[in-house]
Amino acid sequence: MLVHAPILAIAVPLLGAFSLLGVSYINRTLRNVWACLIAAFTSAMAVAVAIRAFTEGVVVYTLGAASPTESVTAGGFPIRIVLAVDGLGAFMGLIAALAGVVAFIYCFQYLREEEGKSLGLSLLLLLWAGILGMVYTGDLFNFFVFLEITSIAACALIGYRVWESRPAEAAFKTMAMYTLGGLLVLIAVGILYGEYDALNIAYLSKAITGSLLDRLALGLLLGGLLMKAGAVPAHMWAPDAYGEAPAMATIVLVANTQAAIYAILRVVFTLFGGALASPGIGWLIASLGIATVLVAVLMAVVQRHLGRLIAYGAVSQLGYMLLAVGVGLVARGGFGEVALTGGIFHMINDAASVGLLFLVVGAVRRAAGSVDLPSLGGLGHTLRWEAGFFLLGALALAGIPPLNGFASKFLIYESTFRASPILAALALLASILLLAVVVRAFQGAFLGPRAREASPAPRGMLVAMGILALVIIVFGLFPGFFIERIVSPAVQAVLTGREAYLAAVLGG
Amino acid sequence: MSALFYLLLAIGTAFNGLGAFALMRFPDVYTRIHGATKCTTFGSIFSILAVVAYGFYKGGGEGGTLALHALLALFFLLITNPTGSHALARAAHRAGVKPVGAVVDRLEEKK
Amino acid sequence: MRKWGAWAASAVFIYIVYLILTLWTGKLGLWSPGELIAGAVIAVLGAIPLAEVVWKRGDARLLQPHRWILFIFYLIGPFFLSMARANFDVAYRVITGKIKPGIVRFQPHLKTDFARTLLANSITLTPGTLTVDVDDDTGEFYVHWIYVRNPDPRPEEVCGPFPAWARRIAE
Amino acid sequence: MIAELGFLVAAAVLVGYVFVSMGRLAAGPTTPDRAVALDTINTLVVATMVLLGAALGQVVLVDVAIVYALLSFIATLYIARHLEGGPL
Amino acid sequence: MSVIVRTVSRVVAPVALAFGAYVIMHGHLTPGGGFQGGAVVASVVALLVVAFGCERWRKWTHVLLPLEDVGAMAFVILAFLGVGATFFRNVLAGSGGLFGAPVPQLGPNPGALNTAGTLPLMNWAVGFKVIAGLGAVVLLLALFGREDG
Amino acid sequence: MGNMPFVVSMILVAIGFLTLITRRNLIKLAIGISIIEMGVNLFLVSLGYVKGGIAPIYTYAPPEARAMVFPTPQALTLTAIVIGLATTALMLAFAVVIYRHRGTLDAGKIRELRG
Amino acid sequence: MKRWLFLASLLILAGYFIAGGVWLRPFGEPARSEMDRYFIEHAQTEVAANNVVTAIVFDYRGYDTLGEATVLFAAVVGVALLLRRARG
Amino acid sequence: MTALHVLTLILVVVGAALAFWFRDLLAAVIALAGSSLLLSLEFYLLQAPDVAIAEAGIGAALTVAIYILAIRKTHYKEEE
Repeated sequence: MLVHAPILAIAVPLLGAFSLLGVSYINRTLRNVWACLIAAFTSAMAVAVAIRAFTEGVVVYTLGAASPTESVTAGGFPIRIVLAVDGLGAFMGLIAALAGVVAFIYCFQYLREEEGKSLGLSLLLLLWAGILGMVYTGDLFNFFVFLEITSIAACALIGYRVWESRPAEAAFKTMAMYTLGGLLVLIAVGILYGEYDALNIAYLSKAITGSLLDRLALGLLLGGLLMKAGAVPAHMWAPDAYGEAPAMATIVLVANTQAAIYAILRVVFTLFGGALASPGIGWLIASLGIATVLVAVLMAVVQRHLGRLIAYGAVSQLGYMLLAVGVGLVARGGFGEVALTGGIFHMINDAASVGLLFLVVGAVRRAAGSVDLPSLGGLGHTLRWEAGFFLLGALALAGIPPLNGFASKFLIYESTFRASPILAALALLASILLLAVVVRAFQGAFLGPRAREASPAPRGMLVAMGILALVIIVFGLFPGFFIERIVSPAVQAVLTGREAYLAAVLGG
Repeated sequence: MSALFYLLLAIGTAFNGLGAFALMRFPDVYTRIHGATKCTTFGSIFSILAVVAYGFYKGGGEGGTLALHALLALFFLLITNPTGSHALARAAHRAGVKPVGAVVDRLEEKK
Repeated sequence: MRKWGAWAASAVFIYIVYLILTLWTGKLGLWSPGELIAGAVIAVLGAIPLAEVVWKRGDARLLQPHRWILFIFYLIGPFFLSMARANFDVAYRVITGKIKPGIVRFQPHLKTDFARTLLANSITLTPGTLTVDVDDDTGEFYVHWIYVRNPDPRPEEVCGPFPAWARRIAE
Repeated sequence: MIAELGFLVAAAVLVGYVFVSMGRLAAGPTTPDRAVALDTINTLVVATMVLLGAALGQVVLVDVAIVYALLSFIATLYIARHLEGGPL
Repeated sequence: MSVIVRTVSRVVAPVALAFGAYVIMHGHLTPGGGFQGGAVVASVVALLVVAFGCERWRKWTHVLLPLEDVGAMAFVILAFLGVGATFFRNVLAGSGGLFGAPVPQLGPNPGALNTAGTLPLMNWAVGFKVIAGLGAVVLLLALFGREDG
Repeated sequence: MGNMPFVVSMILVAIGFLTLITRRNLIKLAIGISIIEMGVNLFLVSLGYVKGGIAPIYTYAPPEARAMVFPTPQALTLTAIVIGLATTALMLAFAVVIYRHRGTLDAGKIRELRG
Repeated sequence: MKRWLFLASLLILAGYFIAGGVWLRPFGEPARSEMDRYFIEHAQTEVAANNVVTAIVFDYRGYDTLGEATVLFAAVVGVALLLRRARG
Repeated sequence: MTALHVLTLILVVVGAALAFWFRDLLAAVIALAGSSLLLSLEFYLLQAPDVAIAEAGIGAALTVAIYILAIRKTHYKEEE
């Protein structure tokens, strides 16, 4: 059973998504139970894969071969699709599992039956499976396919609230950007295939020589993935999508964006790690990251829509991660390692804090019927828990010391300062500005006189928010423990794990 | 035997070309449909018949399959082409395209 | 009962098409047993959704074999000849540009769908004429005539013997 | 075999005719004109495909032509249906 | 559409269905397979919609969506068959049973239907899925917004 | 001839990008994405072509054939085509829903979300 | 102004793409072919399928096909969600 | 053979350019269908019959169908 854990973590949610509609025709309670079972099983499998990857090294699973480890044929080249999970992939799997479980707990009471709950659950499972497939795969074309699964499932979820106009518009915009990004990735895959007649990441990584075409492919891959992640020149879709998607989808969308960052890491450090991972690309990514941070924070100042405000906050956090990746690439080892530690640790912190904020926004939308800041106010009188969670998430987002955001952001600032003090100063400034923005949002929405009636969120939604709050607090209190246990293997997999990855997939 | 193929092919390409040029020469939609449908269908019949003859000449399962499948394609062309043209002509008339220089238009009178 | 008949007819039709497609697949016989079984299954299943479309009341007369022989004879003989004539006619019109178009109406007195379809498609493929519309109730044909000789023609003037053939084959 | 070269040449000529039809598709003053051009291109391409199936010596290629002959009809019907107007 | 189009559709629809089924059935021998044949058969749905109007087929949406689920699930379950060795292992190839025969001769050959293991079954699963899915898309788009004009 | 198919596929991609940038109708944007997908599909398939090769199918293959074209790009292209269709269908559904709410398809007029 | 900037960037992008097309190896002469030769040689013995493409689609790269089916499923579910809800 | 390739590829580009150029959405869809059809022919020439059938079935019939259904549900002309 555990041998098959990587594929079961992907195939079981797919099977669940396919069967969910059929089960929902029979009985709704049965469907809920079935969905819970699938979700629990999937996250258990993700955790199992993570444990194996952290303890035994790279987990390899060959699809369709006589045995899972038989990844290469007699000639020494892989022909079948290989799942290869190293520390980084396992870490991303954990983030996806966290996001998925929280989203599931949340959505059972958030979605309404008459709005198409079965379809929404099904799409959520598909999105989840897509993210897991993206981070576990060791095959470039397969990566593209799962990228498209996440694109389509995410866009369908963003357009979930069809009785309004703006979700559909946001979804259309997102769809266009995602599809373009996916097509750029596909062109890059085609170029690499045409040059080396292979699709396996490890085999390609060994074969890549750094020719002109390889540079072209690297540029296309980075362009497509940055489009998918929502970095600055292509960030227009992200606030709309985050702001208009239903809350439980948003947290998985955040995980999806981080999967794009994961892919950038994979491409830069593993696929092109041998030939083309030059500091120039690192500076490019870092400058894009700082631009994303600044633009997003400046845009967040003027927002009057709570969801979009938080969405811009989420985009700025993405910028921090890109900054860390860039700095890590500028100096491989030394302070680069610190930067990567901060960046990768920031991924899970970001998923927790931004996710918590979005869940609160969803609860507010459900309770008050609107998320326009001028029309809100005084919600703290009735929504006590939500107010507390919002404050917690906001402080974590801004990086206030006892919370988890501080630990990772501090690492990023420190390393960035050593690379370029100006960048570090800009990042710090943006962080302070962000703090002001979220505190103003908190004050506008939850404090002050009571503007309208609101009913508190049901218990299931509170439990989901509570899990994330717990993650924020625990990670903030014991950052060293988690960095050592789960972040450090991922960082090592990025920085020095390329040889181990190639050896595990290609044998010898 | 080759002479037969060449003859059929020559007739087929000639009429297909006639259809394409009729498409360019005629003044309005209906006359273009006339030219295009009649000539391309007739030309395609001959072109495909050349292939059918070739298939039967080759013989065996391979040639037989070639001939049969080509005949099937021909059959589809024969029943779908005029129908599609009819649908287009009817649609054009309903969309308000008048026949150029028509001496009589009974369908217009009917409405 | 009629429902079952429609289903059976559709199934047989699908089966025949499938068998034509897979001719010469067997080693000794024309079809291998696998193909026969697979075709049967496909025909039985595929006929379920299509039965109500394929079969209409009064189609049974199309199953008489002499109509098929007539149809093939018609295809090879008069139809093919007038098609050839049609093409030279188009060539003549393309070169000289001599046209006097118009849409005329005539009443061929055909009742069944298949007869009307056969006539319409024949008209479209033969000299100087193109079916534009068919009146569902009265069965009147509206034909675009590339060189109108008579604004109110009899059927024979427009399309020669085709209505008689259509009646013989499909009515 | 010599006949195969003949098929190839005929196919090339037919593709040349597609150019002429494409001119009508580009120029056609009304949308029905363009639809007629598309219909003509469909027929020409089906004929080309059958010819090429014989010329390239692979029987299985002819299936593509059958699919095309079937499905171009549906596209034409949709275009005609849209031009007619009225509810579907 | 006119009576002519409807009559021709009555002839073309079963032929296209048979041809699509042929393409799916012979996916491992001739060009085609589940997707291509499924697309051909889904075009039959499109043909019926355009020729006979979509109101008549409204009840099919309730059939097509579950059918798609069934096709997708069948595909995953066929993939799960190989989980004794690995996921997607072609366990039926060379087993001698259904579709388990070897190729009659290596190199060019006329092809035998009874080969290729799970491939024909997977073709059918994907074919069902594509038929149902694309047919449902066309029907849903055609039916959208019909109540109020 | 040279590598004309590659150049042509890239020209198709460029035409699609041009459509995306200069046109504002939502359905036209979907058409632009379709054009890009066509270009990418052509690129993939032409990558696998081998001079003088026959189609990678053994059924009734000519026995004197020397080589077969590469099958992998064709398999990849099949996947890409179906993904393209799914994308197109979903985008058009979004366009229809947007039109339902806004009464227009002009992206310039419905950019209330710009920001 | 913005439009011209867009067009200029597009021209650069198009030049980039087309240059990529030109730089690529000559059409029809792949440089390396281990994987595809393996597929062509082993499809008949390992999978017992005559059509190598289908053998790849459903056996060697069956997992991709699962993903593709999932994409289609997601699209159909999305369309059903959008169009069904907006109607009611 | 080479001439066929060149002709078909030029036609594909012409069709795509027309699909870009036409303001009338239906005309653009017709041009896209023509381009897709010729692309299918090019796949056929590149010895990829599987892809050609898929492109024929999906590009010629189903894409046109869903585009036209979407156009029916929205405006006919592209707005300036």
